[in-house]
Amino acid sequence: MQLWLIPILPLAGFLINGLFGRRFSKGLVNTFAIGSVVLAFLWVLKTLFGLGGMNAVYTEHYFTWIQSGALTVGFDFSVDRLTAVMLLVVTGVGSLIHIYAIGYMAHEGGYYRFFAFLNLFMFFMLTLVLAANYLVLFVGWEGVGLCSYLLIGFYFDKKFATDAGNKAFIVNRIGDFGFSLAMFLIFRQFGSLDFAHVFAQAPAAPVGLLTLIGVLLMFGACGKSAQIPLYVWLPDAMAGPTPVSALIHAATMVTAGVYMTARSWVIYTHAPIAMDVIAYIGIATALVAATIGLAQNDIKKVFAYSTVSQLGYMFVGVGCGAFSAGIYHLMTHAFFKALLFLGAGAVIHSLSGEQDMRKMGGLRDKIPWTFGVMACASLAIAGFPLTSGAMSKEAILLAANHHAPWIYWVGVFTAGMTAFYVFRALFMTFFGKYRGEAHPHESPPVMIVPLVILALLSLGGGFIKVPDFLRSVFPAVEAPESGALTAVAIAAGLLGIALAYLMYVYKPGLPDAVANGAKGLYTLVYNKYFVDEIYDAAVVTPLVEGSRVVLWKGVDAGLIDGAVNGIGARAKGIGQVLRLAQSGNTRSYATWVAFGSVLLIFLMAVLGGLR
Amino acid sequence: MDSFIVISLIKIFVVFGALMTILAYLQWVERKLIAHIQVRPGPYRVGPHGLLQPVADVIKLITKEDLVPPYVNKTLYLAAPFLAITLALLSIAVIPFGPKIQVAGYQTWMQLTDLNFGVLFILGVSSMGVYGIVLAGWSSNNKYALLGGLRSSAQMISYELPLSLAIAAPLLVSNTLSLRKLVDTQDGWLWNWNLFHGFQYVSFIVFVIAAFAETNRVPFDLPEAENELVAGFHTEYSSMKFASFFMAEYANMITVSCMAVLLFLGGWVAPWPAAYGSGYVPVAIFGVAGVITIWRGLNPRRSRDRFTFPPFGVVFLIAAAVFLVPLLQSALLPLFWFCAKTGAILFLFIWIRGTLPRFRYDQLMGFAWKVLFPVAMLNLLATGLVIAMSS
Amino acid sequence: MDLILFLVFAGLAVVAAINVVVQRHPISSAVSLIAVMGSLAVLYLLLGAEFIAAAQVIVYAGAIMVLFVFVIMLLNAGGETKAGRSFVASLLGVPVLFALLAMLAYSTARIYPRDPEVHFGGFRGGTAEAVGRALFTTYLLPFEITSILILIAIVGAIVLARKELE
Amino acid sequence: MMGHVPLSWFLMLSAVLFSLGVAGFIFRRNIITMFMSIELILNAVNLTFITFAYQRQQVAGHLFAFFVMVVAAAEAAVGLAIILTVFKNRGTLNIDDLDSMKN
Repeated sequence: MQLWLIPILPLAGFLINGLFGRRFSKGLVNTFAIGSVVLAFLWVLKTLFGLGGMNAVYTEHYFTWIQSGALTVGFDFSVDRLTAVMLLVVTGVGSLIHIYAIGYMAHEGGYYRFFAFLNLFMFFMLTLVLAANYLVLFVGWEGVGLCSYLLIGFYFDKKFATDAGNKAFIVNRIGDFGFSLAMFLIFRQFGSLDFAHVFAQAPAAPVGLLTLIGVLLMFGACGKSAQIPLYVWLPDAMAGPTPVSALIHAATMVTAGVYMTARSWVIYTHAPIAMDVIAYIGIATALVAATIGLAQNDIKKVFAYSTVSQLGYMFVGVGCGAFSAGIYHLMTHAFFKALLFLGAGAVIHSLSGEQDMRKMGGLRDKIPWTFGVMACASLAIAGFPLTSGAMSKEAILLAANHHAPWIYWVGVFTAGMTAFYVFRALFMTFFGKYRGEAHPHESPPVMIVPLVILALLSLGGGFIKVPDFLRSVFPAVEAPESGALTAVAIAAGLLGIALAYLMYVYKPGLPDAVANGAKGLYTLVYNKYFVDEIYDAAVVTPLVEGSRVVLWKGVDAGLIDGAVNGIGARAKGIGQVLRLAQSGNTRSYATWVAFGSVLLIFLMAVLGGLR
Repeated sequence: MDSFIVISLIKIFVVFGALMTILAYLQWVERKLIAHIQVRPGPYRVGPHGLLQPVADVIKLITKEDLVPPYVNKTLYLAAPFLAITLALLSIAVIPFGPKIQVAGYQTWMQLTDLNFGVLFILGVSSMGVYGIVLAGWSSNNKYALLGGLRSSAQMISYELPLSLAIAAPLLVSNTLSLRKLVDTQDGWLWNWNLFHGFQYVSFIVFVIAAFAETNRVPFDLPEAENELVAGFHTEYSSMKFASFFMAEYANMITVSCMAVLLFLGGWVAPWPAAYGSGYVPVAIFGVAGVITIWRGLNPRRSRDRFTFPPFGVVFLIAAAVFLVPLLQSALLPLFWFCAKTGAILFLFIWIRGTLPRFRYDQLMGFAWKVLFPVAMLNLLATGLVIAMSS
Repeated sequence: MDLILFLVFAGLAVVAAINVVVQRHPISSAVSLIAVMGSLAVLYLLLGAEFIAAAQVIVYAGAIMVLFVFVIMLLNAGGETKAGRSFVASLLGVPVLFALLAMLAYSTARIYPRDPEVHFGGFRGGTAEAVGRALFTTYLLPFEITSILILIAIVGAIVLARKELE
Repeated sequence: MMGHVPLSWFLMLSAVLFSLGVAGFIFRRNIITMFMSIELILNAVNLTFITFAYQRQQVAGHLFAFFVMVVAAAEAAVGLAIILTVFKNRGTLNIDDLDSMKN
């Protein structure tokens, strides 16, 4: 079926734009960048239709990549229904965001560079999704990390952007360390890294080992999908251009961790403790990130924490055994969160770069289209009935209730907070009086059209019943439908919306009063629980100081330098003697060489070395 | 064994004599041709149509004062022209002019000696050819000569690479290093020639261009660019020593022309098999030429044509008749085709000299390294690929 | 016949090699060295190494030595002045050389108490085909590495030659 | 067997050329001449390779000679470039003047 064509198309776009884009006109850059992604999308559609039901895993082997001892890794791609969902989300949302970026990036420098990186990202993301073994997946995994780094630091002349890029890269490395360890263990236990092979043998493996593998994989997923304790990079990653935030840091790359854990479901179902770890991490992240999101003033930061929180939701789904619900939420989240970011991007674009919500307001009439789509997305994320977000969240919460009721209640609470801060952002941006100085203007159609498409998907995307579609992939979860529980979740969302309306539209003075009233709590939340500072004090500073004092002053300067200097001093001493032989005259050296060879031949010939 | 030596000696004398005559008359042909390109008569005084001009030139050169400047490095100064002419004539030794023939009961090849690595031999000898010029330039102790020598050594090293690469491609096609077998593989029809084999015309073009540079011919005659370097490396030479360089240049021209014919144009093989009447082509040519000449002699435009044209007409007709003698046909027909093809290439040399201006030095080197070398390299690669695929 | 050839060209090689060493001016040495190489090429032919003989002429005499001559002409530095300063070289040089020659001769004599005879045509494995076959099968890796070596040499030569005087 | 050459004569010739090369290297002061002496040494070695190839009736010796040639070519390119640079910087080709390593 030529699966390789799917990732190769964006790669071709990357190569063409990356190598020659500097000389191309913007139109030509667009043609290659967007054309390659749209073609990939179309090819995905054709492939999936060609494959029909996809009840079995369809695999293509291209070449043997690594063969070393017992390790044989082929460069293989495979497609099943899970992959199909991911492929559609990645290429579909990716295409829309690419189109949107034409308008958004129109006035930016490094136009071709941006699209080249974006295409490269698509290549790695598709490789990740299509991979038929852990190592190829890891290639995509690292590749998307690289592209994320490059695109966060896209404005490389700004220090905070490059710092944010470095932070994302380093934090991800910590997670990748766990992933690598998990791969070593998998190879050690199963002798292969192929999904099919590993999952076939996983049920027979010792539970302790599976738990360890699962936790380590989850550690990797924590890095990529911004879960506690490694979520700190994602909010900073908003330093990149907004389409990047939408594509990489909301819709696709950060969901790679969810995809990977869902892909490894066989391991997790046989390691209940690892599953619990996922669920606990997920719900904790959802809650913590949501609380931080309450107090953010940067519109992109709000959505960044919202992303972290929603990713937590997905992990709750996976951790509660409702893998399909997690993927379901992954898809709907891709729609509405991409839309939120793109809408935010449109707002920022219309305000010529302003990101602080305190300097917005009243934009409802000035940019009505943007407001409309943002409202759709907000409704979806807040869980308004019948929107996509409501359906997927409901599926997760039902599974959570089945697994452990307290997770459900925390989830509901979080859902309320989500609704609150999202509508807080909406109200602060679009309602009230305009508080900034820029002159807002509506975005060009090339940006609006993708937004409208995404808005429709946000509202109606829930009717794409992913859990039904994935029934053949994952084990069924027998979470009973419960009208009461659904109602509670929806009520929480509505309550959050109402509260936001009360505080930011009806009585605008109220938030300050609340902040003053609970000053300590507010400061704590506003400063993101001082997590960055804690990491700094707990990890970074000891590491730096330890390196300075112990490794540098002690080991390096004392031990190694001492030894080296000692050897040097001895050599110098010997050299003082030997230098008498060095006349500096080349010909005398030559004579010595000749003398030496005579001696050697003499030894060989006369003393019997020869036959 | 004895007969081998005798036959070889006879062949050496025949080839040497013929070659020297051709060298002398090639000069006449060149002067005439260039004159006609430039719409002037050229040598006309000595003999009919200047036909005795080469003889006069030889006499002049021999009788001139043999000058050895006092400031030269004498040994090398004397050795250089000797080296040049020796190396130029050496490669003729392995060039076959025709197939095996039978003379008075003895069978022999129309070739002085055959080496089964003949192509390598010619490459080696031609790579040594540069020394004559370089040493002449250096030993003259003259800055123009030195510059000419330097230029020529750089130029010849540079162009030797594309030349060798261009030679290698048809060798791959023919799968031999022996010049005889090379011709055998091109037997039959026109399209069996290596020139028409796939895209070998690229090699041919590269070969011809590089050959022009190797022989220091226009447009690559930088070593003797007279308006910059007086006369280049042979500024300080006169008399027979000068003539040696002169002859060496023409001998080299003939060698590379022969190489081009052997490598690309099927050597002594006729363009189509004798069964289809290729054997009568020389008869026709000489016959028609003879008839026309006689007719023009009988109806002269200029009064002297009445005396000069008819003898030539008779000579042509006799030549036509000779080609009809069956006994001689086996030897003469291949020789005719070989000479005709070589003559065509030599004509190309002269034609281009009359047409093109000279390169600038940096253009010359840039062309060798940036155009010719990559083209030759890619061509060789492609040829190798094609042959590897098809075998 | 073989003996005559050997004697002529070995003699030529030795004489030319002596000339390489004793000539004052480098260009005379270079010309003599070319003569050595040419004679050796004939001896290679005698030993059945026709490809190597051709390569010897084309590569050694036709390319490397042209480079030498070229550089000598370019620098035009003139002959060598007489100013021996190396104490060791002048003191040890001649005895060491004779010792070297003696040792080599002694070893050769010891290894070959009964000489095998060399005659032209005694070894026919040195054709271009045989050499090429060995080169592209058994010795492919060294061959490829050689190409890298050449590349490095080209780059090195260009870098060195371009270096401007500070 | 008249007219045939003993194998050891080739080796003797090689030894003579080798020693002459060493002599050139030791006694000459011009860098270029010293360099040419090295080429002479390499040629001598090549002769032994070819001779042994004849003796053992194996083509391997020829390949060694071939590789020696390639290395010599590379060496000549780099070496002559170095000589050019040295001459540009020092204005001399006399090896005895190039003793900055001393002291």
